[in-house]
Amino acid sequence: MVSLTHYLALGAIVFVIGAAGVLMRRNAIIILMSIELMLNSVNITLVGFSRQWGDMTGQVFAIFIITVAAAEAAVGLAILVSLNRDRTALNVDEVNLLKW
Amino acid sequence: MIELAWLIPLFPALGVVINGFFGTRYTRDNAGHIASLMAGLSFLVVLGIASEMIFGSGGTHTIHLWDWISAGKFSVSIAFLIDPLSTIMLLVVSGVGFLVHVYSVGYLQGDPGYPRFFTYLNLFMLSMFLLVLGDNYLLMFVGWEGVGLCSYLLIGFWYEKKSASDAGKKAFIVNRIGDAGFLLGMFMIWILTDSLTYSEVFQAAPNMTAAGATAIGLLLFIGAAGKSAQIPLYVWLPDAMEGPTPVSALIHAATMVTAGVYMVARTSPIYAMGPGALEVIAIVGAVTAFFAASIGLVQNDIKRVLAYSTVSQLGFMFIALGVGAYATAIFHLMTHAFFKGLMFLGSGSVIHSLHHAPVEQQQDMRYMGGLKSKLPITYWTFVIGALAIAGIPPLAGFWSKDEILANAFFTGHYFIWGLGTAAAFMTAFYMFRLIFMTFHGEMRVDHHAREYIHESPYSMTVPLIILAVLSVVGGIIPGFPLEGGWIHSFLAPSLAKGGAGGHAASEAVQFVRVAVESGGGHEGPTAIILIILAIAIAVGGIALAWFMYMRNPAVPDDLASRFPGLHRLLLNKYYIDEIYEACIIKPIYRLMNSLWSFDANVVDGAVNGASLVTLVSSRFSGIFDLKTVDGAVNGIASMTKFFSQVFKFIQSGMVQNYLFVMLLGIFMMLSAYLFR
Amino acid sequence: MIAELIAAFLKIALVLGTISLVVAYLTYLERKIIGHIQMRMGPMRVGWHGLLQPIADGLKLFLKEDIIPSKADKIVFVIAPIMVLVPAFVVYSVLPFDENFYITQVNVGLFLVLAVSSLGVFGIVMAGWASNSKYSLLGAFRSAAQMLSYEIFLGFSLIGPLMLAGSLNFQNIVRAQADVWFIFYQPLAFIVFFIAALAETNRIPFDLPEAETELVAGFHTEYSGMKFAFFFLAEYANIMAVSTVGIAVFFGGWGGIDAIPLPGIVWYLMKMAVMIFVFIWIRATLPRYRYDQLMRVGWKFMFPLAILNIFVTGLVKFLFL
Amino acid sequence: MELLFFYMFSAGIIGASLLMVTRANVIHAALLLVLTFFFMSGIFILAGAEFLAVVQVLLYAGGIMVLYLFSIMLMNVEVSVRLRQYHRQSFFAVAASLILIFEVWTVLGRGGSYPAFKGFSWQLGATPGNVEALGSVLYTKYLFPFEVASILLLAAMIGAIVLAKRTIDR
Repeated sequence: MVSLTHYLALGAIVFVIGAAGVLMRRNAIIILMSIELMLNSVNITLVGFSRQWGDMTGQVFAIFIITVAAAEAAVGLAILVSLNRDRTALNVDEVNLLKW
Repeated sequence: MIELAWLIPLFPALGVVINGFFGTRYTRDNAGHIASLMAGLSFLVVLGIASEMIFGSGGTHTIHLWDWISAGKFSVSIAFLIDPLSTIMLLVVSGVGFLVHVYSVGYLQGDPGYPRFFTYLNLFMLSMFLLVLGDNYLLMFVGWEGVGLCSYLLIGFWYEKKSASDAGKKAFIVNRIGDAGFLLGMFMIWILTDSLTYSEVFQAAPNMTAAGATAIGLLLFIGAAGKSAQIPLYVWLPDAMEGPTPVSALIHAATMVTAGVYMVARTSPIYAMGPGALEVIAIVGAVTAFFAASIGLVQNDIKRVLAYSTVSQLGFMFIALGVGAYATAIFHLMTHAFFKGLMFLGSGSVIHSLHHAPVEQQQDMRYMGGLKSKLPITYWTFVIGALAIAGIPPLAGFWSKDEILANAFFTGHYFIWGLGTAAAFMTAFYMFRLIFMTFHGEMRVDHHAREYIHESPYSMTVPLIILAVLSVVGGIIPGFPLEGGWIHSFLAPSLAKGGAGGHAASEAVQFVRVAVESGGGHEGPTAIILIILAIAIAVGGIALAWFMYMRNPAVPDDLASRFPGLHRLLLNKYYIDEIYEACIIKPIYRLMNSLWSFDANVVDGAVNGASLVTLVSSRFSGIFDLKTVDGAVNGIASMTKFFSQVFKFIQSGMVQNYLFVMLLGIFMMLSAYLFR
Repeated sequence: MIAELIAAFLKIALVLGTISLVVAYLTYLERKIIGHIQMRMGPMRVGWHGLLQPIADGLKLFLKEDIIPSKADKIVFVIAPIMVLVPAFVVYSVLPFDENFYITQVNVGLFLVLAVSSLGVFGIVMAGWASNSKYSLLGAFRSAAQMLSYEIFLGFSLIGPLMLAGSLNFQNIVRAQADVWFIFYQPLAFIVFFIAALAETNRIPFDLPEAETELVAGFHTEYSGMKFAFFFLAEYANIMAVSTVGIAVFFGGWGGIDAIPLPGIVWYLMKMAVMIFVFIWIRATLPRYRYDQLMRVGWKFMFPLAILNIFVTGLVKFLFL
Repeated sequence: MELLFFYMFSAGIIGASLLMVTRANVIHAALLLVLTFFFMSGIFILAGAEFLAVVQVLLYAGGIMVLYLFSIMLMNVEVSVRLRQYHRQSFFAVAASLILIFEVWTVLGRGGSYPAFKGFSWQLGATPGNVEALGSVLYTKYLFPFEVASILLLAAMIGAIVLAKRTIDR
């Protein structure tokens, strides 16, 4: 029998995989995709809770998360495309003007 | 009518939308008319509400519009509070605001940023209404930040002028310091009372500890000091005179700078629980009143004299708050809005008439003089304003200012009373020095500009006349008899009763009223003597100004030769400035230059703030407190240096490092959960 | 349990087998019809009137050398045709063929069809990219943009009928048309649907991803042998699937005229034949759109139309039903 | 049966996402991410969220990932394949991640037993659909967030256009 713990554990594992991807990759696109993965892991937990309590709220918020992910992907990719114009590779650790 | 309160901020919002989006293309030349119409409509609504409040039932009304934030226990709604206090504030804001709108139509005619100006002005009205109307601290904070933003935008309205944009930035940064205090105070309120809505907070206020209430009071006062230009955060206000003059009248004299006074008065139930904070407010207010007035004595820029006068008068209001006489503070706020708005608009009229003089001479009183015959309406209204601020009965200033001093005296704050009285004397002196230098004597205006001097158009003089009338009757109608006027009973439901300061004040009020009405009593003669002394001081200040600048213009020089030390001190102000520049500011700039590369975000704000503070305070305070400023500046610099040394390692600029730290944070939180 | 499983497998096998067979003969049909429209005979050599032509073609493709370009991304190159074919077949799992003849019923049937058919674009994009050829890549780009855009109109056009039926389940949608077909209520939706369907299946006049004359067959330029056959199989399977959706949503599915008592499946096949004939007819008649025209038609014409249709349907339903 | 499918899908998700995170070729990573999304939609179906499962395929796989592929193809992928792939802090990141997983695991283990699922049946084709329930909640209780989400999408759209548009020099 699948229990809530299964969903939560799966969500946590996927989240951490995504987080590790964000933290260790240099390629900006893969980082963006890892973020998508993290967002999706939240969806898993939300759906798990939704099922646990027989309440639609979790699924509603999963839909909102997908919306946000779409927005994030659009803007993120737009930034990358414009970054790509003056750099050969999209390595995040070369984009370090955030200091000073 | 009261339930229509939501219309008040709606009209300016409409104006912002119209002028903001369509201003440059469609409403260009009519932007002023649209904005004035919106301000006027708001004023009409306010009038309706006020008449209902004053002649009708009064009381406290909450107009709940919608829930804004609702998260667990924390809930804030967009709701408007109409009570006597906000009614008075609404009247002042919308009334003076409307007049300034009308005035600006004439004053800014032909400016390239004409629609932009009115967009900002309407935005300011919107924010100020939110500030005054909000029924909780968060909404007030929204308005508070809004007026701060508008102040910044309007000071820097002529942004192509470096000094104007710098002044705007300075105002913004200094205000941020105060806002941080306000925010912290708000957090404290939430922690202690679980609410930000006034009614709930004040219900819980009597259960606060004195320490908690004092902490809240002091934090909120930091915010109030920033917005209302009190020591040590007053430095932005004189520079704010770089903005257009109507802005100075509306924002930096009549309304926005009094937001701090309003906030303290609004929070009076909390202050009543923390009398320590009130003492601090009273002392800061008195020192500010004295300090600013003394600076005002030597200024030559017409608007700067008024600016220091504003700082000084705000100090008076804080004295009143500090001694627990909240109603008197609001009363003075109102009368001050009338006469200071009048004088700013009058000075605007003078500057407007000197349109063709060289830029650096337009505001300099040494290049004016003899304008009385050319600008009769401006002159006479200005004189009324000056008499009002000097405290000549029966004009407005007398009633409110005298109540403040009497309250200070009878609550036992003799030192504060002394400072206030000295400040009042100086006020009378420098105001009439201003009048004599500007309107009397021989004309020193540039020859080319002379033929262009003319009285301003009706859209500018009519507001002056209206404000002059208000300056005459604005004190006696709500304020007579002294200490027992109508305004006190009207405001009473909104303000704290009891508590340490409040209690003392109300006793004093009783006392003075007895003194006035019976003309005697146990210590009755003291009250009468105080009143007579106040009048004498005002007359004395005027007379001294007349003696030094009209009767015997040689006296200043004579004095200078007789007291060479004092003379040099006053005259060599700029020489001292240069010493400061060389000794403190230059090394600091060098230090900062080596530091700024580490962390502009942290250092830059602090450095500019610190160096600006140094710069400005050095300009006028060298006479007063060389050592204090020196220590503080070096302290700030070394503190910044220390922190930037620490923080520069954190700022690697790589997103992933930041994210990693974030992950570590999650890790720690989970660990805390695991091992708790 | 086991009996159910066997029945399910039988159904799946039947449907897939039929589709594969029909697809083979669809190519023949297309060539024949176009030939006759263009006043020629079409394939005539293999068998009577070329009837065995598809089998010969299939045999040829099957025996042909399977070339993978040396610079291609091998894995993606191999997966791509499968990625095209699988969604095309998965769609059939929820399509209605008769009252009681379907593989499965899903609550979100219509939605599932849209979702799965949108995956076809992956295969095309993968094929285009993996071939490492500029024609293929250009074809893939065009296809991605085109299919993403027209998928939206396709979905939007189906919302109107959906609101009338009140269900996403195909069986229910068809049952809701027992009296009147939705084509009569929703002509606008059908027009949008049909145009979008043409674009979704990369048919003329929207065959820009392939565009033999400019892109040398576009995304499948580098493919040969069975992989090439997969693309074709998928294309025709898609045409049939989209026709089935159209029939189910607008033409009453298996329902027919009461006066003529034919089994539902026959009605369905008849409608299908008409739909496919129209597809081929259009191919023989219309020229290809230019890329910018394609986008303009989509976003400036079809999209507002679809929205308008939804709005009007909602209004009418709210006011009168 | 349900448990079996759950483990299958979970293994798929974890395997595919691990591969995705480690690929040098961005296209492969994107395709693996699509695969992950498929498995996730399988998980959603198991949890009775069929609408969400379809949305996952339609929007994520069919929409967002195509956008990704599209953008990747516009950029120069070959260059980045030959570069160093991992950030200098990788080791710490992985170590922290592992510890984090361990911690989550412990927390979950402590969580104890939950009450039985109130859940909805996950049989396909069951008549009272999950779509109606979702819709009725989405368009009543969460109408405002829904509208805000649409505004967010609009803002993102405009932002993306502004960002990605080439500035035309006049």
